[in-house]
Amino acid sequence: MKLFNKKKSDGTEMIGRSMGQETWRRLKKNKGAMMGIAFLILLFIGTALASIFYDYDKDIIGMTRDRFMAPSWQHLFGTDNMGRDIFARVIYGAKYSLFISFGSTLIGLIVGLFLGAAAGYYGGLVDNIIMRLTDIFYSIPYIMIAVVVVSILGTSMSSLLFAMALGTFCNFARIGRASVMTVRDMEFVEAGRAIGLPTWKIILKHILPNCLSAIIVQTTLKVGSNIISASSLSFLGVGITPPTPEWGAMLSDGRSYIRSSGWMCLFPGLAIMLTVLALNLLGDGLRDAMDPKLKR
Amino acid sequence: MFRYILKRIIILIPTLLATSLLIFWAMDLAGGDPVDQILPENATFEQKAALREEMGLNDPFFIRYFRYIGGILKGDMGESYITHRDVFQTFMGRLHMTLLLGGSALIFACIISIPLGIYTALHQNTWKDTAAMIVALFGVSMPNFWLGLMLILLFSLKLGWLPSGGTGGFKYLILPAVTVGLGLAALLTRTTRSAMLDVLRQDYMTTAKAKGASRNRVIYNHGLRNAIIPIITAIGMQFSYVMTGSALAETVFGWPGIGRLVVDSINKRDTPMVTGSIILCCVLMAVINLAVDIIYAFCDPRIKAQYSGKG
Amino acid sequence: MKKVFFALLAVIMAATFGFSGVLAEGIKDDLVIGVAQEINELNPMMQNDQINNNCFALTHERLVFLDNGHGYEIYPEIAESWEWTDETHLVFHLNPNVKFNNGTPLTADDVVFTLNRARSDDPTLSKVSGQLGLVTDVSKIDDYTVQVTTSAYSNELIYNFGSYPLAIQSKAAYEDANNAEPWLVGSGPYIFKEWQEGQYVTFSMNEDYWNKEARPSYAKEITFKFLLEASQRAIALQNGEIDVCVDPPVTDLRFLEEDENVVVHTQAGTRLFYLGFNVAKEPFTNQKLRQAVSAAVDKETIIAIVLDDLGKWQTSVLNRGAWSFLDNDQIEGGYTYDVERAKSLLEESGYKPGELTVELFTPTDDPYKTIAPIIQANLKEIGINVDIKSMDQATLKSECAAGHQQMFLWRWNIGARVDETYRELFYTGFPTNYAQLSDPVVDDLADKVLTEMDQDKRLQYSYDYQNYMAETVYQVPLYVPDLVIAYNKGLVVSDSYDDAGILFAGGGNHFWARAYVEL
Amino acid sequence: MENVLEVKDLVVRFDTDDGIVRAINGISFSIGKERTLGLVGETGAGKTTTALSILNLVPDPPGVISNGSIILDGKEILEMSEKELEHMRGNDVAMIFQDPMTALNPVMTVGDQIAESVMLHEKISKEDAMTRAKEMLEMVGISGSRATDYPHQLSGGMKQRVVIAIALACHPSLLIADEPTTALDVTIQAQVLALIKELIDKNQMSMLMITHDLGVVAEVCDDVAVMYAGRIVEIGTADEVFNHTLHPYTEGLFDSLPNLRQRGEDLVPIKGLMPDPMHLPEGCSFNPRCPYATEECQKKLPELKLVNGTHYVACGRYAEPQFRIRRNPDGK
Repeated sequence: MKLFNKKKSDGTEMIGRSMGQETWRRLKKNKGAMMGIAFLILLFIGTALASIFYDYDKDIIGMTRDRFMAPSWQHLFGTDNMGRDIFARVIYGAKYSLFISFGSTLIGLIVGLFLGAAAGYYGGLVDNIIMRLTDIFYSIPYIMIAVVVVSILGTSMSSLLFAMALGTFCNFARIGRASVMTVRDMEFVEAGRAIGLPTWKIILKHILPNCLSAIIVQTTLKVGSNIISASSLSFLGVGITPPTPEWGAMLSDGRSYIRSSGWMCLFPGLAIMLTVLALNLLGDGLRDAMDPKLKR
Repeated sequence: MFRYILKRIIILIPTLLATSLLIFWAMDLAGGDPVDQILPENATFEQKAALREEMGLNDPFFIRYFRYIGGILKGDMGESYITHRDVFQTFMGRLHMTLLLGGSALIFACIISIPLGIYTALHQNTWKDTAAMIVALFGVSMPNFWLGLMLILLFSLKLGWLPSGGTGGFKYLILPAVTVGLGLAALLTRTTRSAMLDVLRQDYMTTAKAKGASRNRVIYNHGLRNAIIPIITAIGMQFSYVMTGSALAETVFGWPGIGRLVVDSINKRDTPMVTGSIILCCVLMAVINLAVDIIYAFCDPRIKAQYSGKG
Repeated sequence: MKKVFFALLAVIMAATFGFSGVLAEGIKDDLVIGVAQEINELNPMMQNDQINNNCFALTHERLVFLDNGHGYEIYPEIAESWEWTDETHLVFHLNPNVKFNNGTPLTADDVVFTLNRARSDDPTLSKVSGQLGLVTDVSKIDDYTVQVTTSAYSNELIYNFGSYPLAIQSKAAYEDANNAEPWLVGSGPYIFKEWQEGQYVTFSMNEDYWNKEARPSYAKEITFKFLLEASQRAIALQNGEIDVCVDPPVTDLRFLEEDENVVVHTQAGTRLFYLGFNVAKEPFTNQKLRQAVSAAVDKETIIAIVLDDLGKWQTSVLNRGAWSFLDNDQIEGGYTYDVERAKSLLEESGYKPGELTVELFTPTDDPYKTIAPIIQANLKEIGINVDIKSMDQATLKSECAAGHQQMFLWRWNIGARVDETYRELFYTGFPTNYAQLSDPVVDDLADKVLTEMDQDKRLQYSYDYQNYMAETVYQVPLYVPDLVIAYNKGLVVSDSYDDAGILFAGGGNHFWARAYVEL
Repeated sequence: MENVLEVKDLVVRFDTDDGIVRAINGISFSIGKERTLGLVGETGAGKTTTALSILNLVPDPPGVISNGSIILDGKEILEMSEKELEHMRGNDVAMIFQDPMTALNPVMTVGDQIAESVMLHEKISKEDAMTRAKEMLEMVGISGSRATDYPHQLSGGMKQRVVIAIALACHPSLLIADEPTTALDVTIQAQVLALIKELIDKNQMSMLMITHDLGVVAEVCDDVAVMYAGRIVEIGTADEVFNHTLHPYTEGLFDSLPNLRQRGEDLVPIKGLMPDPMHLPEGCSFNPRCPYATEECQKKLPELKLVNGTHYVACGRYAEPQFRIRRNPDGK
């Protein structure tokens, strides 16, 4: 319904450069979103620099004698049970968390949209099968699916990506389906069909742009929640394996030392929280900026 | 209404069948021979072969699957490889712990979030609203198992006020419930606020004011009664989150609920336990969703009419 | 909703406050032990897990009492005496006073029934038939005499009769159609009361215990609380919620040591953690390479990081504390940590630094997940890349049994029998021979150690075995963690069989039946 | 003649993120006892804001009533306490809203919604209130048995009748009808309008009828005020405004109506659009669209001036004695 209205009042053209510019103009006014973007940029730069300046074998997974050092100027976040600098590991580890969450969201997005669009476009049996499939993934608590999948495929980056994409795709399938359903029978789609445009072109040219803003917002928020999911899985021992400095795995390691060396848990958790916060701020900002009607 | 419930239950059946097939298949793919789980580590090859035959593990996949489904229809979900106890009974024996944790978390979340959401909506764009929303955003962004660890660090280790885990009286419930509830509260605060803001814009609110209804009456009698509908929807949608959150909080706090049961069983490759628990979780979620829908119908006459109309 | 909630709350609170109380005489009437695992079976012969066995030690009795803690002395329990009448016949003379906890006397019929049931290859009856593989017949001579016939003499068979899976059960209970859980009937000082899954298991005192005079019990109830997280166990102990904390977290030990109400007890352990090779698969068919790995692994650092120095490293494959165990200085040619030597051994093996990448299979949980990266870093030093593959323990066992691994991390705990290491880990074709080893020298020595009746020769064979293993490095033994137990300072502990008290066993088979807390 | 309502120099603005919206820029009018004033203008002229101001219900923030007075039965509304306002609303002044689809609370029965109005202002039991509600429903032509229905069970016309019933439940002395028929089907429009008219007469009430439909005005109103960009540009009796139109904007409104009697005559739409209330033009707000505009019009804001009798107009061109608009060449 919302999409329908938008279509009518704004026309398709607004999803072009002008929409991007307009969104950016509004987004710039949103302090939270700007802070989110700034943090994310900083994090990207930080993790890129860390990859250059730190030696993985020596600084990230190498052991030293300085075990359990409390935070100090020398070790900003302290050191862990193997004497590794937690600051280095947190910054370096950002790329794992970011890669997994972006990667899984992207896979989920593509698969989900494709399935959703197909379900919405063809309707009937196809729709039924695809939607029941997403129902299954909705009805089982997500963590359980992920734990099953990862423990079956073995703990590795790719199985983690796959497991998390499974938890992600249903959201996008629903968005895709809903937006395809609303525009499926509208005149311009009929017209496209009448002049013999292939189906995929219709979907790509006319239908996808209509759910673009919903997708962008959902993607941003999903990347955030996938960071949490990935770290949850690592925490449960089925995610990234040590000694990889993934944040959740670091938390899981630190848990045994929480009483004597609380900082081992504090900083990786803070890193997760702030990154997700930044993504949420950006997501909220984008939603307000792309759909001003929703604001206030 | 009754027919509607019946219809929902009928729809549930193929979903459950598909779920059970998927899980059964997935657990079948998994490495690890069940026999290795059941027998002591130093069992002989002969013993293993005998057990494999005895359990029918040599049969083709679909035979085993249909045998399993047949068992379920007869009320037998099999027994755990590890504890040798009935899966259904084990699940039920732990269900109340998860319901207690999830229920308390939900109550805690509602107590905080609904008043806060209304308050912030009424004071939109003031510093109080902004501050509360920032806090809520922090809440949404926090991994709840980490929150649990931090709460343990503060309340059990530093202050020594509350136990750090296990079960027992009310004080054992506080930290896990807060851990699960806080993230939920943050989410529901955001939902309540936007639902309330949405309702406040509605014409019928002006109608009510124009009638001469007091501010409180307008907000609570007219506003909340409408805003509660999306809030209930959100709560319904968050049950999956509650279960996920519980699974993590149960691990952090050693709380013997079904979340931990499933995670532990997976780690131990306790196939019947995993398969059974996940199917039962599905049923549980379906029952909860149905309950939410029914509550929903009581709050919204339009939906109630739909159910009784179409049946 | 609310009503249900509060009702649930009330039930749970009642359940908590139900147990815990104090006796007037100055003995706490219950004993609560915080353990790291949950029990998983109530029938002794359907399992062989330490956590269960600690419970069966309360409710059941064996033919002989095996003091797991101190040199594996054997004392009478149900059997008053026993002897090998010839090379293949072992005869037990039962104590005629023994009674089951349901009041019926325990006779030769029960022993024959139990042992024959345990020997059964039907996995629904028994899962420990392997323990009696040598036994060909069990027969009753009279009401209080039982004869066990074996296919060959074994030095170690008697120890099996001291294991809890072979605790004597009641034949009558199994024949009683009304008894759904006949395995709960045992002759021990405690009776199973309740197992609340995920929370605790409770045993109450058997008021009519047959041997009450000689071996009295004190605590009215003994509860094992399953507190899986180590730090939670430690806190629970300090809060007085539990009286004993088994395996407190070594990292938090100082908090316990500082607590004046808590005693921290440490003794040498017997559970060996090791780095295993699949010696039937490239590249670890290469002995020099195995030696290089063994010399490259810094065991002391591992002990420092994983155990906070509460453990001992060793080069023998036999568990520390076992009969004939050779300590590091007694083994010739054990590969101690020496990077330079490791590098030259690698060169001798024909592999160049950096060219080799091997997979290390490791369980996902502690301590393996901490050990694995250390080994990875150690081997990196000499130019071997390690790819860590984490998996749950169940999968690890299956994978290793199938021989898919190159290297793996695992542990082995033995009781009194060295055969449990010599045969079960390394004998050709044995299911737990994860090394996939098939070496006639090893097999021959293992057989000799088991059956040689001349004890001096037998000892020498065992030394030879250990020395041979140290040289061939079919396994890199890493360390044996110390047994650490923290308990309420009122807990009465003793370390001899005759005194009232508990017996701590290095491998974790503790005997709690006579422990209590003085107020 | 005694006035029920007197509005003087009312100014309302909205402070939004994007700037200040000047919704009402000093309007004055009054409504006599048992008289109906029609407030006419395009969408966005400030009609609804005027109506909400009378109930002191302009959403605040962002709305601010920055100047003026609204006197109802001799009492200043803008100085009333919250309690007095609540007492006044519904009891002395009631309002019928534009869109019956959204004006009713979807989760309350219509009976409850009418009864609520009664219970708020009279000490009466719930049962009696329900009885009253049923009577009110009967009065607006709906069977009393439908009191237990929810709004979604009623048609649009019936909903508007319910809205009317709510408004009249406490016999207010002034009824504000904000485009009461716009959202309805044409056939229903006439019925509802007839109903309102009948009820007004029966209950001896005054009414402020807000509409953009001159036909409705002609049918119901005694007096007419024409609003443009937050100002009243012409006000007078219905006869004066209809038959002796003075303001070019009013003329524009008439010209854009289809004339059924002279079919075939070209419609003359007013060119251009309503000015953005955030950026009102200098001088007369209508000057960019006015066919009679001069340079003078761009500079000076015309004041509302009495022409004759009760007929006022705000147009600078009438400073020229010979100025006439096409519709009214006599200038009377």
